[in-house]
Amino acid sequence: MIGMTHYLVLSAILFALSVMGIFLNRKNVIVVLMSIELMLLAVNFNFVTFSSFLHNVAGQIFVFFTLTVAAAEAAIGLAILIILFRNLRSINVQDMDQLKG
Amino acid sequence: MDVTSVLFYVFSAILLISGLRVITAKNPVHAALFLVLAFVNASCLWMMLGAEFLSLTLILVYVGAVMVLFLFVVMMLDVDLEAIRKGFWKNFPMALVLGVVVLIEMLLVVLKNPLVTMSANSDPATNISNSNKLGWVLYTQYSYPVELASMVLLLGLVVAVALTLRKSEKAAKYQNISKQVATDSKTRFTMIKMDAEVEDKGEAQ
Amino acid sequence: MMSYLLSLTIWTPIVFGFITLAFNKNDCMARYVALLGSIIALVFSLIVFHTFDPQQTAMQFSENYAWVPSLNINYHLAVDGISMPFVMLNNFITVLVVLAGFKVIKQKVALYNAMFLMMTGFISGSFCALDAVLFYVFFEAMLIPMYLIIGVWGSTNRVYAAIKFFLYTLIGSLLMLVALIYLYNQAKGSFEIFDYYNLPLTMGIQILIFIAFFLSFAVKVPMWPLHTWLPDAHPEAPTGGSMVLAAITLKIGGYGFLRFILPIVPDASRELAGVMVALSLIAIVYIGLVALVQKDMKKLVAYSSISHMGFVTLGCFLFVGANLNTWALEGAITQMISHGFVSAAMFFCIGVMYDRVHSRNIADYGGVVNKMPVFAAFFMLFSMANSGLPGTSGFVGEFMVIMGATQTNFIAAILAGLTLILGAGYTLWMYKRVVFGAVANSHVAEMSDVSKREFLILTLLAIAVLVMGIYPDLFVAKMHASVGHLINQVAQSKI
Amino acid sequence: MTEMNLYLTIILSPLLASTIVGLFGFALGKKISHSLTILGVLISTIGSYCLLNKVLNGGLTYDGPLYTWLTVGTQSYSVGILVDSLTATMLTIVTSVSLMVHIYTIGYMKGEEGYERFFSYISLFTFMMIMLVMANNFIQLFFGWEGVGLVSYLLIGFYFQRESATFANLKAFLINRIGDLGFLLGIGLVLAYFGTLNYAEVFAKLHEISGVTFLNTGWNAITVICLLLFVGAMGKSAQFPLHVWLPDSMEGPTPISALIHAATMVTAGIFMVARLSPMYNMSETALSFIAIIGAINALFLGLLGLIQNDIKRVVAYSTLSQLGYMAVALGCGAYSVGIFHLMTHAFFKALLFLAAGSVIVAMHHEQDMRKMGGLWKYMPITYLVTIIGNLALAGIPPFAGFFSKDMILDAASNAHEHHMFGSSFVVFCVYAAVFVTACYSFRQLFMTFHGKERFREVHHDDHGHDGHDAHGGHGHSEPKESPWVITLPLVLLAIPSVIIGWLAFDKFVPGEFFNGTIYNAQFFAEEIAKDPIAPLAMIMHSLHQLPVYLALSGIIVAFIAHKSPAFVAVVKAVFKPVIYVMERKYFMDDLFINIFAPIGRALGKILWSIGDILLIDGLIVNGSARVIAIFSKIFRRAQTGYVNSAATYMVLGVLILLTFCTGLILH
Repeated sequence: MIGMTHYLVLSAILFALSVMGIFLNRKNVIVVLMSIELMLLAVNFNFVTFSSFLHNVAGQIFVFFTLTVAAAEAAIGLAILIILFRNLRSINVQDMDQLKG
Repeated sequence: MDVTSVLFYVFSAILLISGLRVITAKNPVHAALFLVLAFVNASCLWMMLGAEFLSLTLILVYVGAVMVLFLFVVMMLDVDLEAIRKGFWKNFPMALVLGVVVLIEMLLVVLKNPLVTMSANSDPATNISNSNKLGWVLYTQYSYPVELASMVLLLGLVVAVALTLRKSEKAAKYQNISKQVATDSKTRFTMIKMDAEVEDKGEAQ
Repeated sequence: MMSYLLSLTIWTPIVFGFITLAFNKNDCMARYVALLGSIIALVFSLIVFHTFDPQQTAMQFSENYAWVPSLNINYHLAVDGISMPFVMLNNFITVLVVLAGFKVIKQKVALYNAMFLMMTGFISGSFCALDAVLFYVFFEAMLIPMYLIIGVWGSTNRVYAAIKFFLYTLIGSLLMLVALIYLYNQAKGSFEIFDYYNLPLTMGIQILIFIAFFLSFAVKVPMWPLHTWLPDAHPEAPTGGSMVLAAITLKIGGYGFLRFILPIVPDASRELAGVMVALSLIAIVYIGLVALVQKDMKKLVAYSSISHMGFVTLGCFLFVGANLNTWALEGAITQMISHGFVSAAMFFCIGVMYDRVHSRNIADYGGVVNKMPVFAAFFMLFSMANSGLPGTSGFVGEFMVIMGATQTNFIAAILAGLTLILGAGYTLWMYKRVVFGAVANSHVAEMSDVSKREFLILTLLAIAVLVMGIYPDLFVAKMHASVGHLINQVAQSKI
Repeated sequence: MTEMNLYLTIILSPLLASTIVGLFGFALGKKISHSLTILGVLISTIGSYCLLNKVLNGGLTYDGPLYTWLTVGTQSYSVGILVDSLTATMLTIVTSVSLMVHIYTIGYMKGEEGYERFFSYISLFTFMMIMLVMANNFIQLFFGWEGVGLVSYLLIGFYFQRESATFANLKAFLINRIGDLGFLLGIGLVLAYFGTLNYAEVFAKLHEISGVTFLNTGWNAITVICLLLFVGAMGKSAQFPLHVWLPDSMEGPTPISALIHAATMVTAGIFMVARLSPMYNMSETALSFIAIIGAINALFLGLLGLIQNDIKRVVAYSTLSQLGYMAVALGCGAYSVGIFHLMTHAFFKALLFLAAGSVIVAMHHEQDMRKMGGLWKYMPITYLVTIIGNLALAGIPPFAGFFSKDMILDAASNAHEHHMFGSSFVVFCVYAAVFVTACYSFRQLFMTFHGKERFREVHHDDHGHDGHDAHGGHGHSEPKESPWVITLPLVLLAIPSVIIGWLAFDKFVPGEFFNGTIYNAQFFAEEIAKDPIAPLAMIMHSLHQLPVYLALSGIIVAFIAHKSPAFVAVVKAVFKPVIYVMERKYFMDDLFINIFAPIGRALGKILWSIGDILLIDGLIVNGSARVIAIFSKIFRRAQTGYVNSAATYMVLGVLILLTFCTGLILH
């Protein structure tokens, strides 16, 4: 029988993968963004799992809002990426050091 | 091992493999496509959990909109792939360690938590569909947050346009609708008087 | 209308400030709109002054509305005999400041006038507020216009001065916020200042609260050794900025001592009165000596302001047993009002000369009287007022505080009395070097006497200075009831 | 209330005139300006005489408030009027001398810049002096006190282009302020001990306070109050060591030297002590102190008059010496005699100053006596009045000065008989000063009016000594007698200089006139009551007494010195070190100018540069800013600006949080 633990372990593995993704692709902003999406997915997974097993609809509502914000975030993030590329001719994270102290 | 278990393991295996490929793919386009695959599998798993509305939304929003956006951007930008892949293996050990540590800790939490070991019990009101339930709650209890969420989306839309719009630059091409509409015959057709051209034979060649 | 009088006084200049901003293309209109706004506000405050009932100890013209109900913050305004004269002084000075900037300020005219009008509103607000949060909001809000005034229209070193001014005052007031929140919790969720008056507090807590309030208000006053922002801010500020800074913003510090420190923590005040008296005396003597050697006129007057404000803090902390001394306390308030007129006048006089020669150095002047006899006469009057000549307002406050001091602490009286010599010394020595003598250089030779506008401002100030010197009871009589009430309040131990 | 109207007229008419002329003088012109102010003072003078008449014959007294100046707590402090015999006397003196000076000024200041301003000032001065005299409380007294100081400041600096004038007026004001500090503290103590500032109320409470000690010092409170108040008087009445401003104040135009620095303002301190005589009577220490200070003034500052060459400075030092006499009279408890001398001195000293001014005008603003001489035939009237003035000053009977001075000598001897502390010194000084006074006053007379006509010698190097270059060209013209506006006041002042002593003797010396106003000390009052003396008898009596012969010998010595330069040379050689000390004015000027003032400035510089700039601003304010900057310099290294380092930190943060959660759950 597939229980709650299975789902939670799955999302944990997914989360760990996406953390690794951020560190592996230090230079590629796009993949970093994708890893973040993956991370969000893992988190949403937890919400849905709990909601389903504990019969509380609030968890799914939360996912609903997370999806909304994630969509908006992706749109804006990519827009920023485009401007960045336009100005720097690169999406190399290493080139973005304007905030260096 | 029943069907649900089999389905669960299949979907989750594909999910994890595609997730792994997302972070290891050489080409960002491939990564994006694997991400799509991951999302589709996740959506299937959610369906199994009984969250039909969200699983469909995930496909519609992520696969249909966000990932397409990603693909567009990836393909539009002229990215030097080799430069981007540099340092991948250098970072690998650290990433592995971090990932494993995160995983172990999370598993510790998940597996040792008494709440988690609770088994699923059946829904007392199964005859109400998931979408129905969500709809009720969303438009009564959470109506203000829903409005707010819509504002966030609108903001995302406007900002994305505002950020990337290049009206001032010469190279950008755009339509001036009012100017197009306001034309009449005079502006469309202008008679120009020219001197007849005479071929200069001496300079031909 | 009477029940909204204080709100009108506070908000008229602020609203007019925004209206003025709308005229940022039309300098002339901006000036006249600002003048109109300041005059209307002055009229309101004069009505307050006139209809104020000096017999009553209770607060008058009260307005109380809920502002943030969940935190029990109220929009609560009212005045008593201690705060009311300052509201009037504030609006009076603003009219003069707007007039003073009429021809002189040529850049960003609308913004300049708007800043002053808004500041006036904020300052009036902090004098009228009886809700601690409302007070704090007004108290902090007035930093912003002043910061901009120094930072935008100041002279060469303006940025340093503006930042120093801002940080100094801000750091002080943050501790006050902590104290207010503590009191809020102690008073079971009330920001009403009067609720704090009857709050029992242990000595240790009282001393901590005292220190928090002290840092906030002592920076404003400013008391030695928290005074060094003032001699930097004044020379950099434009004439109007200096006038407001010296005439009004410093008074908020003194007012804070009277409204917050003394009644809320009376036992700590008694305990630390010796320290406060010592600091005040240091301010009077030490700063007097420092003023003597200044080469920059504005710095000199800035130091003289610190020295004069030393009388205020001295007057606030002269205890006989548990009781404050009436002479000293009323003297402190009188000294604040008087200093408002005199310091504004001194800074305006320096501004008049600066507009002609563009220098604040004493050494660049000499023999001004030959070219500006009318101005020299006014300047003489104000210099004499600054050195505390009887018959001018400068005398009354100092006299009352010294009288109070002789009754309580004779050594303090002697040291405070040294200001008779030092004050006359630095003021008249400057006057001698600047005004007397033969025409010193070609710049002075080109100076022209005061214009009609300047004459009007000088005349108004001169009338204020003389009226207050010859008939101080006009102001002092309004405060007896409130001061007596305050003294009774402070006399009760809260431990 | 016709009397009230009279008082107000006396007070306000000079103020009104002064205000109008001060504000609109430029528009009114010279003629209207001086007419207006003279009219104002004339009204005041007539009023004063009416008042004197009423007081003399009707026994009028008044003590009441005008308006409430200030209320503190429940008590109110009013501006008020006190009218009694002392007020009436002082008023008469002040307004008459002021009137004379007003008229005189028309001639003296003719053609000067700031003519209207000058008239406005002296009218204002008259007002302030009237306020001082008519005050019925200490605050108003202090108002008048500082007010006359202000006008004195303005008038000493009248020639504001001259560095020496602006220096002198600053010095005068500041040194007066030292005195005022004492005065103010004295007022404070009066308030603290008596709870009121009204004279009458204070006097009524005197006996309650008489035994109180001051703080824990064991001193008598009243002594402390009296001494502090007298410190104020020392400043205003130029008593040693606060006298240094008076000689320098001669930088002002001569009319004001006569009015302010001889006849009226400088006597304010004397007036004040006399006014407070009931209080001073309770403190023998204070009286002794006053007498000793007065004696020092009388002799030692008089001595300085012997070596001056500036005609006005001679008179100035004689003023210091005479003020000393007045103080001695006060110190010996003979307040009425002090006031008597104040009055005679006001007339003859104003006369001497104005006569000196007349000479100065004739010499085209030359003040150095070494450049005068032989003027008697050119200026007969001036010469004559100067002789009268000097005879009065020297105390030769039957001139006014004789009576008052002789009574002071008597009072001093009387005090000596009653073993007052320091009285032997006082007696010695006042007797010696008689000789000195006669000597310097006649030296001045001889140098100015007799001998060679030295003004005919050319002194090109001294042109524009005064800033009056316009007159430089007339250096050789014959000196002429001054116009009538100058000589008329001289003559009018000469008359009282001769007769006032005789006339007023009865009123002042037994002191019945001052009953209820001035209370002479017990021992002096008894002495006077024991054998009352008439003026004529006094003259007869004096002929076989020491003082007259001292004065005569002083005149003779001055004559010898005038005739034989060799004698002067011998004296100079013998007393060389003494004369050096005297030329440096006993180093008192150096004390103030070269020691106190630089110490003040140096202290200010040190406190400013070390205290303010280095310690507070440098160390604490900017120091804390610098410490923060140092820390931020270290911490900014963590701020690489790369997204992934931010991500690393974030993940590390998540890890820590997770570990924490894990620990919590595993527990």
